[in-house]
Amino acid sequence: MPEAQMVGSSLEVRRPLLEVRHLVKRFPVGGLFGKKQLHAVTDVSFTLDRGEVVALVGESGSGKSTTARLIVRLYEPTSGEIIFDGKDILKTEPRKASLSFRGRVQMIFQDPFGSLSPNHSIGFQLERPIRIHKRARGEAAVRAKVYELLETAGLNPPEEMARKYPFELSGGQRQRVAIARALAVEPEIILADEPVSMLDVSIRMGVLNLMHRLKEERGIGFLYITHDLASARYLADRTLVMYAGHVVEAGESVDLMDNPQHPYTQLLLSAVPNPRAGLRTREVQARGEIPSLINPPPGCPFAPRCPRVMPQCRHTMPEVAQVGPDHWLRCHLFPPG
Amino acid sequence: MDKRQGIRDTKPKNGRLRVLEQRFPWLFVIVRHRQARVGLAIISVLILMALFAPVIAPGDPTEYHGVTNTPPSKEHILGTDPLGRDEFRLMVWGARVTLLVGFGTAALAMVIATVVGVVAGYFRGIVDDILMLITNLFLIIPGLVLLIVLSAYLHPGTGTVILALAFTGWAFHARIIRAMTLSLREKDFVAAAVVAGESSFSIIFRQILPNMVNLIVGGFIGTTIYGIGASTALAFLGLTKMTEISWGTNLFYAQNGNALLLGAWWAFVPSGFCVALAALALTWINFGMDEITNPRLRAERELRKALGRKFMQRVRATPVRFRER
Amino acid sequence: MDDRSTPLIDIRNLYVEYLTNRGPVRAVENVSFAVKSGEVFGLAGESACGKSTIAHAILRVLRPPAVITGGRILYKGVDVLGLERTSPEEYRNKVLGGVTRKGIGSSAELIERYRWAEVSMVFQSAMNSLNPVVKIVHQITDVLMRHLDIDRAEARRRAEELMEIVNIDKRRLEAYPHQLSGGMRQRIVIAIALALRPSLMIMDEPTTALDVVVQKDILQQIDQLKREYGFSILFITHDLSLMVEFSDRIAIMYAGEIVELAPANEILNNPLHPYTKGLLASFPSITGERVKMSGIPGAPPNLLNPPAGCRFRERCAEWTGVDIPRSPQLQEVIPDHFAACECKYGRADHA
Amino acid sequence: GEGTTTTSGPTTSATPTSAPVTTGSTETSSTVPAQSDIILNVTPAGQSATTFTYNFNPFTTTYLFPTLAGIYEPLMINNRVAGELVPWLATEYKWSDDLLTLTFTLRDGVKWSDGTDFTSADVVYTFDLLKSNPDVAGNGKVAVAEGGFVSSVTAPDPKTVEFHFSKVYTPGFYDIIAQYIVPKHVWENIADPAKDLNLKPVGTGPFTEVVVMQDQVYEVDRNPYYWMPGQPYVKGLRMPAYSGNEAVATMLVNGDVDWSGQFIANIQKAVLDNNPNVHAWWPATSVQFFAVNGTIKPFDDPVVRKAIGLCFDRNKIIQLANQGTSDPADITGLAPAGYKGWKVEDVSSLGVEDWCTYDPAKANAMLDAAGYAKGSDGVRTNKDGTPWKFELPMVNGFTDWLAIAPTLKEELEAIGFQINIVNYDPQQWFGKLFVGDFQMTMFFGLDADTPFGYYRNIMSSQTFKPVGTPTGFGQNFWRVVVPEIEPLLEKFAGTSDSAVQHEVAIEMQKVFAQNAPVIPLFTAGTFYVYSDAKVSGWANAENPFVRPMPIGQNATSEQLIQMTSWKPKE
Amino acid sequence: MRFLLRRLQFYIVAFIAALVTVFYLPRLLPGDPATAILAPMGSRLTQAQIDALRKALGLGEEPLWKQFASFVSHLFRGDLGVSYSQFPTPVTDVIATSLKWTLLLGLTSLLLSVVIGHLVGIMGAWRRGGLFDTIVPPVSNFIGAFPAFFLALGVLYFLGLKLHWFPISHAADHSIPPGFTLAYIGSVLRHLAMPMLVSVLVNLQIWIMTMRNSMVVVLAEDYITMAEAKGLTQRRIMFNYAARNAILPSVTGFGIFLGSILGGQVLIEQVFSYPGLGFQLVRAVGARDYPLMGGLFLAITTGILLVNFLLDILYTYIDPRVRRQ
Ligand SMILES: Nc1ncnc2c1ncn2[C@@H]1O[C@H](COP(=O)(O)OP(=O)(O)OP(=O)(O)O)[C@@H](O)[C@H]1O
Ligand SMILES: Nc1ncnc2c1ncn2[C@@H]1O[C@H](COP(=O)(O)OP(=O)(O)OP(=O)(O)O)[C@@H](O)[C@H]1O
Ligand SMILES: [Mg+2]
Ligand SMILES: [Mg+2]
Repeated sequence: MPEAQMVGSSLEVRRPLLEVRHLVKRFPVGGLFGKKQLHAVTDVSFTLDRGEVVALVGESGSGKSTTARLIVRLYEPTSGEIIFDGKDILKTEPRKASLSFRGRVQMIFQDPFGSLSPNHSIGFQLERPIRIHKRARGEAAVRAKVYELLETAGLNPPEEMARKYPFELSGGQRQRVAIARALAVEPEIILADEPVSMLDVSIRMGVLNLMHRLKEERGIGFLYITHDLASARYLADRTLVMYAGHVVEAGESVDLMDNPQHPYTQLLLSAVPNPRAGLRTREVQARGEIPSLINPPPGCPFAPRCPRVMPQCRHTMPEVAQVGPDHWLRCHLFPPG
Repeated sequence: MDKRQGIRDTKPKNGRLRVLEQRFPWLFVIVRHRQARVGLAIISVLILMALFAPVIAPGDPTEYHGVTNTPPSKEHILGTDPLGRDEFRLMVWGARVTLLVGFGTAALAMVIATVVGVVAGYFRGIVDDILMLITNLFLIIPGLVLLIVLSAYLHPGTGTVILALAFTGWAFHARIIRAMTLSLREKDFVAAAVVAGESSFSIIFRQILPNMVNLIVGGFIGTTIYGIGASTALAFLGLTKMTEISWGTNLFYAQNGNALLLGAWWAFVPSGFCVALAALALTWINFGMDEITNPRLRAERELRKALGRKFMQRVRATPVRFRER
Repeated sequence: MDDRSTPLIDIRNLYVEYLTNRGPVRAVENVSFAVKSGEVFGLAGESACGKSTIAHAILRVLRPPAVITGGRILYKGVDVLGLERTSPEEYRNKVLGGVTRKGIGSSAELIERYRWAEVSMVFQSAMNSLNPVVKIVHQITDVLMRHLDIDRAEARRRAEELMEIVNIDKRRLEAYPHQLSGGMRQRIVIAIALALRPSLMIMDEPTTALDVVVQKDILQQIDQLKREYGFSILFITHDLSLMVEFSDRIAIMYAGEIVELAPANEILNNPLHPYTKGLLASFPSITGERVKMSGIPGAPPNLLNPPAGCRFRERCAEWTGVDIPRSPQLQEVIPDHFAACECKYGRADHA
Repeated sequence: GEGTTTTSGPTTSATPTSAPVTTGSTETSSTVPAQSDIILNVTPAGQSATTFTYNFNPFTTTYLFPTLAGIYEPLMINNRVAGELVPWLATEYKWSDDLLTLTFTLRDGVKWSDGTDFTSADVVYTFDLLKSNPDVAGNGKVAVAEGGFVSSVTAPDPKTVEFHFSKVYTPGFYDIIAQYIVPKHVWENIADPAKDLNLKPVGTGPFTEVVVMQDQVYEVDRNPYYWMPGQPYVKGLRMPAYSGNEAVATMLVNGDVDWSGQFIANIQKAVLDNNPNVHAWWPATSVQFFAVNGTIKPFDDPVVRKAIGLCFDRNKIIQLANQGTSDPADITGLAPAGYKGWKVEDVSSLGVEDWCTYDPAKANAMLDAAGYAKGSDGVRTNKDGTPWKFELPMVNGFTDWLAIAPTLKEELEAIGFQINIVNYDPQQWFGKLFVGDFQMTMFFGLDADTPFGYYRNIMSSQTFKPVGTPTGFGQNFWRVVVPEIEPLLEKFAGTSDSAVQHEVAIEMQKVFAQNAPVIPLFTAGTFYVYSDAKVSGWANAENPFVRPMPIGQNATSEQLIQMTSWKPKE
Repeated sequence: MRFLLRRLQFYIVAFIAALVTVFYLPRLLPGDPATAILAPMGSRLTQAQIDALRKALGLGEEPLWKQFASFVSHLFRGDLGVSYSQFPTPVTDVIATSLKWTLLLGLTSLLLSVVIGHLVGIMGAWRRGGLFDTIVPPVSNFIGAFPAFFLALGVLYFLGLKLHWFPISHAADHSIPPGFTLAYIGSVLRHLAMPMLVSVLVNLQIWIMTMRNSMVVVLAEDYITMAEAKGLTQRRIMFNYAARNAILPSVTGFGIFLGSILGGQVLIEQVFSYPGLGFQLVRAVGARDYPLMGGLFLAITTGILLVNFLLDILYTYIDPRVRRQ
């Protein structure tokens, strides 16, 4: 099964903690009788282990957030498998995830202004997961744990921070609170959905560095979702490129960005502003809009915009092909085998 | 070029107060918004009047004083009505039932509206479809008309009036609350709570409801206005409990006794003005509430406060007022 | 400041405040810069540092509770902040030159004439700056007919031309905004901004909401047009990489003030102000070695109560410990390269 | 036309009347006055509406004014304020010796408004219609319907009608004369008399020509063939729509109404003072009373009922209810203006102790003596210990009652009751009342032609129905049966001798006074307001020749007398 | 189109709900309507007569569902049964006489208040805090706070009885035969003046506030800033850009408020003896005239459903965004 391999690191023997296989999500859209479906995520597979950062990049609407929300069971997948710690949680825990799963997999959201409840103090918001998951018992213990979390997230002094309300904090501080909240349950994996895209540029690095530290020091695995390729390259061990719900290319981050193989990845990288290269020197090769995700035509989703499109691109989805050590892609230019 | 008009700056507020304000903005609106402030003062006076009726206007309001339609005098500061009752007592005691009906209606209607709105918005799907169908039905069916029809089936009384008014008055707010719930439900902090393992119950009560307090308070005030107005109208049509003293029944008996033709303005004016004052006061408070949901409303007021009304010109352009440095 | 050519627009000591119920937010403090004809002038800085405020002030379309509390904005020598009191003759002589536009009535109307005909703007939220219930064509023709002496048919013809320029099928003129994709709407707004061939076009983060691919595409198109028509651009973004790629000269803003002003390459290769350095250290590169970057610790000050003196001091890695009582002034540290850092480069003796 | 003499008016040979009565312009002129073009605006009682639905069918219950007593006429009129029987379509009546045949002689020269002659066939036809159609309504229905007392109606000649009784029952006379007679030649062609709207009525009455029918106004003009020479004086009656009594009050002030039948609160100051042309006369024709449910203890005890009678301060109650425009009622329960000649002049002559004057102390003493002990809370108990806690229903819309409710409660509580006032909607209240599902209530004046009908309704076992079975409207729903009344009723119905009947009536009053089956409160006026701006000849307190209130539905015939009495303005 | 079809579905369901309500409500209640209705008809009614009337009133012995089926089938033949209180006039005839007047008063006053209210709202929002804005909306709030009948009585007393400017009751002069004559139309208009004035005064504030708030929200939109930056004239921005968008919420509100306006009209009809459905309804309720009540309720509800559907169509026309949904 080549797809399964696409993401797994070939070097590893033991099973990774989280393995996503052939994840599909279709949203019903339209009126009462409409049978239209929005193909938000199609056949996404990857693995994520403790102490690993995997970046999920792709432009707006490519299905990144949906993927993350599927994993934490905010949405029910249309099909596919989510194997966590050896168990397919979709089978063992239908409908809603158990507390124990929630205690091991957490999520950070894009919008630091929206992900904290405006009506509760920071302290309260950190206490809740601790109490729900019984990570500490007794008032004093809980409070101590809250302060410890705040300090870990670089929010000092913790006593004062705990008393504040979200509106009193800056964006960077809020995002740190969100991270602290995710840490409160002592998870093994954190899905970070564009955690810095809403932050001021000068503050972003601080949050990224915090995530890096957590990975290093606590061995937490991160799924880092972003549309900023440079930051993915900065933080992530491996990177997956998504386009219109599909993972089109995956590989070791630096390798992938230095040697992009898929035409879409190439296009994306060429569009990233590069002060040294200057605007006028490079022409963007592809034009046109992202295809509609509602009842999309068969074939490669990038075919309409692809500068190197071939006839078969328009009716068959390419198979996964390996083009380097730990570098995989889906493109007819690279037939499998 | 040099226009050194003064800019009156607002004093910055201390920290604790700001926290309070962020959490309960609707409390602060009243302090800040002139109309809301006046409104609150008026409604407070009316509520106090209702509460302390036995102190303010001692005696049985239904007492017959042997003289009907006397103009205001020393014994009867607001005169007597066509039934020989003391107008002042009627006005003071009338506040009780009218305000009770108003607030009672609002409380009941908002409970229904909140439950329906939150349940529909939170659980969505078929529950939402059914609840919204019902809500829209109630929204479209004319309230007072339904009320009149309902009054034919119900025993006249304060409780039934409240019930009927709440029954016809909840739908509008249910829809607003549902819309708000739908949007809050999509908020990341709700998703974060789900991921943290909170139960639906806890999410509704801890995350969603606290964020709708403004809406609920605003709806409460709006429904109170409706309750007061509609119960007065029902009384005027003789469809409420007519042996009770309320502003509506006072007006009914005034009209019934032809007070208008007698030129007995004192039989109409006190209760009529009380109804209007209550409605106006609540409307004003709601204007203040509007500013919370719509902060843009506040912006211009601040500018006006600082620059005076003259900043407005024929062509709208950012005002230029130099500040001395 | 500049003696080689008279600037197209010259902003001097501009102050803008938002009068909120918590006190005035001093969003722009003592900002001066000039944009020359044909140049792309970049205004960079992180969120909320006052970039858009300056842009809106130039057109005087700031919303209440904004007040301009000081400075001058000289457009071709006429003060935009005093247009209400400028005589139509002076305006005609200085601004219009030989160009004929629709007749100018009173002084009160000058601001309307100045807007768009002289300076147009692509708003930060270009997606939302189209009226959702009016067809595209009418949103283009209304500005043409307002400012030019042309009839409906002619206006329509020009609208079609504009659509061609921004590369959209002219049949789309009959569409409503919601029927178009984000990129298309952006292009329509650019087309409207070009409609009157203004001398200055302000572009306030024109592409942040777009995908990188589309963003690149649009910027290239603008660049093309600029070279064709020769207008100046005031380009605003928080993305330094993009800014350097696109602009001739760049001003870096921090907390309502300009902290550095220099040609694009200078900023990239020889940043003088610690903040600029920090900013550059916040953009990881897409190429080369993976190096650990620091960003800038802390957060920008609250403009409600900005600290006296240097506003960057709290976050500054190079702060010498010297307290400066008032805001540092921009000074020409090396030719054409200004920086406002008095604790490193000493006190300037002129403002 | 040219008039002749005063004797052309109707006269009577009926026994109760002492002297011939004439109507119309009898006293002053010897010639028939010229008819005028004047149109009077009338707001009849019970016809409030803002739009009219037209119906002039006298066999329905929803016809418009003046279908009865205006378009259609009865055989004779029982003019109760004058205590006279006024011959109308019939000039004479006669009982057979066995009291089983009642013969009427019809008036000569009466024509239907289409010019056809009025004959005895029309009378027979009318009663046959009532008999054969179960769903047509009419005053004479009780006589001929199933279970009635008239077995057949015959017409020996065109001017004579005979009613053959199945049993001796002289009060039935009043049911017969009250029936409005319709033309046979018109109605025999109408398919469903119960549902026809009769929009082009043909009648013998003074006003028959419906000339205007708009949403908010209609006009009925005079009958060109009216039998009374020179009558009516006015050309027509115009009925504007009105939404209620208050609307009529403003219309009266504005001069928009000439004849009205509405209660106007504070009429003196509200209307009369504001418009000098408008006058009012509210003759007391019935009595409002307070009823208690005789099937509930302690209300089965006449002592308790009398004590209640003593506890009410009637003068205060009258002030509240109608600003003193009526009088306290007495222990006969009869209204002076409704039963002239029947009612005893001096109540004390009955020899019964008065229980209709305010005296709470006496009431308490009576109750104490009767063994109804007062508890510590001031509430009395029955002998079995159940406390006197009762519900007093108040009815929305009956504003005069609502106005006195607090007073009633207070006064009843002063003698040891505990009263809970409960509001009802009229229909709810009606629904409870007639099946006996109530404890105490107010009730409005009952009308009857004679004390016979009145007392029969009040306390006879003939009108009694067990709790749960509805009684007739206003018939002994309080369910107090006084056996002493039965022989008196029988005696009254068994004679045609007026003198005997008058004697019996006094006995009946005595029985009422002794038993207090209901507690009379105050007399109820006939609400009559008129404007002399256009015509004169109105009945009023100075010249009380008739009870002149315009009524639409359930009209009484007396208004015909007023309609034929107008004359030029003085 | 899909949007409209969806709405249509709703209206059909709503109509069916109204039908079921109208049919079942009176029949579900304890007690027999016939007894209550026939009770006041006098002691002279015999049992046979009552039975016959019962039959005539359609209070048969058939099972309910059969009655319902025949009710519906009659309805589609335009037969709503016979009014009890105005027996034997068919309900449809009763409704027909009042309907035109209700429409006349309702529509003219609605139109007037909507037009004036929107203009005032637009102007007030455009110059928020200006002299106009500080005076007109608050005054309209103050007036609108009074109960409708209170204003009606005041207007009746001063303009009608004291000043004699307008006739005090009815919809037209009785002496003028109805028809398309100048005299008749003039008289209709003179009679319309006071009821319409009151209706406008009562409703004006709703539209002023709806429009004003909506304008304030719209004025904060980016496309307004853009329009200003484009140097367009103030008029054009005000009407083409701001008002055109701001009116959208009013259009939906319009349908909802329609019901309350009809309700308020009841009181006005009562005071001015103006012919209309509202007064008929109150009277039908008083008389327990179930068929008439039902018919009126159905007529009013259907009317409102219809108007709402028309508004939906209008909405898709003025807001291109919903067309696609
Ligand atoms: N609840 C939902 N119902 C219907 N469609 C949805 C839903 N959530 C997401 N989508 C659609 O699914 C597609 C993928 O959305 P998703 O949010 O996963 O994209 P993304 O890659 O995270 O984009 P962005 O960078 O903008 O966050 C989009 O077209 C979106 O409109
Ligand atoms: N209406 C307002 N009321 C109060 N303060 C405001 C208002 N609008 C803007 N500000 C403040 O003015 C400052 C400058 O805002 P401005 O929008 O000019 O920033 P910006 O540099 O354009 O930011 P961004 O990159 O986010 O667009 C900010 O601190 C902001 O909080
Ligand atoms: Mg996303
Ligand atoms: Mg900006």
